[in-house]
Amino acid sequence: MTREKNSRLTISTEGDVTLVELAERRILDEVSISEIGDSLNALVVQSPKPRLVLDFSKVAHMSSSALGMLITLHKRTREKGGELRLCCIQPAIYEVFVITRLNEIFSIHQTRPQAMDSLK
Amino acid sequence: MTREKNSRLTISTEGDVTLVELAERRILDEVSISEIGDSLNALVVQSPKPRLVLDFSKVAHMSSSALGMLITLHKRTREKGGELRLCCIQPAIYEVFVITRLNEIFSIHQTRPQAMDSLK
Amino acid sequence: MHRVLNVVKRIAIASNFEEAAKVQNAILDEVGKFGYSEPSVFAIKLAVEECLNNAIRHGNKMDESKTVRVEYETDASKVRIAVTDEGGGFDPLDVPDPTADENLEKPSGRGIMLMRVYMDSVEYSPDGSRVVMVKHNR
Amino acid sequence: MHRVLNVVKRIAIASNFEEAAKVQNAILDEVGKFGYSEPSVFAIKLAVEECLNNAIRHGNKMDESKTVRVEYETDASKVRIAVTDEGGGFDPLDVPDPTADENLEKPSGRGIMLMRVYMDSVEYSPDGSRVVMVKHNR
Ligand SMILES: Nc1ncnc2c1ncn2[C@@H]1O[C@H](COP(=O)(O)OP(=O)(O)O)[C@@H](O)[C@H]1O
Ligand SMILES: Nc1ncnc2c1ncn2[C@@H]1O[C@H](COP(=O)(O)OP(=O)(O)O)[C@@H](O)[C@H]1O
Repeated sequence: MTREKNSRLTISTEGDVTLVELAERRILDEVSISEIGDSLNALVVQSPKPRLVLDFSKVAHMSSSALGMLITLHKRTREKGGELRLCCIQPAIYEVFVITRLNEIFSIHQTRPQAMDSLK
Repeated sequence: MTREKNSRLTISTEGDVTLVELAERRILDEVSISEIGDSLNALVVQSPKPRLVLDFSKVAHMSSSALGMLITLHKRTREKGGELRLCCIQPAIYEVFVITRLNEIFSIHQTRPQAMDSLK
Repeated sequence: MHRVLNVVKRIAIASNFEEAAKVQNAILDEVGKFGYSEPSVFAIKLAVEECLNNAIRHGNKMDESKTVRVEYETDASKVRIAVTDEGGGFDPLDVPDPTADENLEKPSGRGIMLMRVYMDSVEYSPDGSRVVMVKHNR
Repeated sequence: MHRVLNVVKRIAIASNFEEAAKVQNAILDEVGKFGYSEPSVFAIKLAVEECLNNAIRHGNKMDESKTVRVEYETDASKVRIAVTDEGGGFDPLDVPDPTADENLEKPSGRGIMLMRVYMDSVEYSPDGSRVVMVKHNR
């Protein structure tokens, strides 16, 4: 298992699954969304068949721009025949997914092991 | 020359003249005025013929309650045949004395030596 | 005993997200002082972010020289937030429903809907360049 | 760029001088943020102190259970301060002139006169339990 960290994301790999922990509470604010989006897209571009788990444990806030970034990431992942999983979404944030019906688009798991296992 | 200090007043004597430096910037606010008034009155009561110089160098603010306290102090001092001098009053504060015409009631000196000398 | 009954603040910011974040924080600080519930704070944070983003992005078209005016009025029971941009406005009725099947995978178009869901009222001026939102503390 | 255009705050305090000092400081902080001149700040400080003292002492008669309501509205050019007590009020026209010869040595009676000199306007409600003062920043 390798591990790479910047201030906003902690990226590690387990087998061919890439786990990304969104690391700041306010990680998904307008100032950092495009940077985070770029980092995540880079992961997808690098991999021939990306298998990505995004861990939301530390994310306490979510705007529609962040949702947009996730939708784009999801689309790119699928275009490469890859898979994206979300996990550990706090209840208040999960509500945003439900209100926007994005819970129907994304594969969302309660725990990180469940999300990782779903890609094995 | 003896010297006594509390947080609000620095009291020293030179011969039979008592010099009081009002020590805090906000010394004459409502909360402390009555305490300061008590301390100053105590000085007047203690002395058979009080000779008092009040140094206002550090006083940046003045309310009408403080003026009232000074008027009462002045009256008590004269009742005992004593003398009260004010000195080193900042321009903004001096303006308050002028507006209230209290510059006509009090003996006000520009410098501390002038005020001290006037009582010798 | 010292009780703040009501605070109204009017602020002008340049059209950039750093400034928007500062205003957002100032509003959250204020409702924090009034002891708003966690869900109310979450809702206000989200709605303020969405409407400042819209004012900067769609209204002022990211032109930093244009101003966004923010006005907020807070008391123990409610906060009222008005955001005005210098753009040409729009017709909120023309905005497609982002929860319609055909729009579900579009990356944008959810801001106003979220504002409406999370705030108690969201009202646009006739030309659409000003929005006033109210949230009661519950 | 981030510019506070206008702040309005309504506060209720118990009738004691510590609370009054806190409100006074809050008002001075606010005008400080707007960069008021030193003479304006001095004037505001003095007038606020005088009228809060009056509200506590004469209006609420030092009864701590009674409330003083303070409202202040600040922008770059002026501050408007309203202070309301729970007392029976008074007639400001009945207050003797403290600068008349016969009153010069009275220890009290200078507050309202100083407020009028230092502020640009000082207006009492008809019953005298509320005073509104305005000072322009010069
Ligand atoms: N302040 C505004 N000025 C002009 N147009 C706006 C404004 N706010 C919203 N709009 C329009 O409404 C649309 C929907 O906005 P919104 O629901 O916030 O989603 P998004 O911002 O993701 O597009 C925007 O795409 C834009 O066309
Ligand atoms: N808020 C108030 N309520 C009732 N009476 C007041 C109030 N403010 C002032 N007054 C009356 O006006 C008089 C003059 O007030 P002022 O000029 O501030 O001097 P001082 O407070 O030293 O008496 C007071 O003695 C009091 O009788």
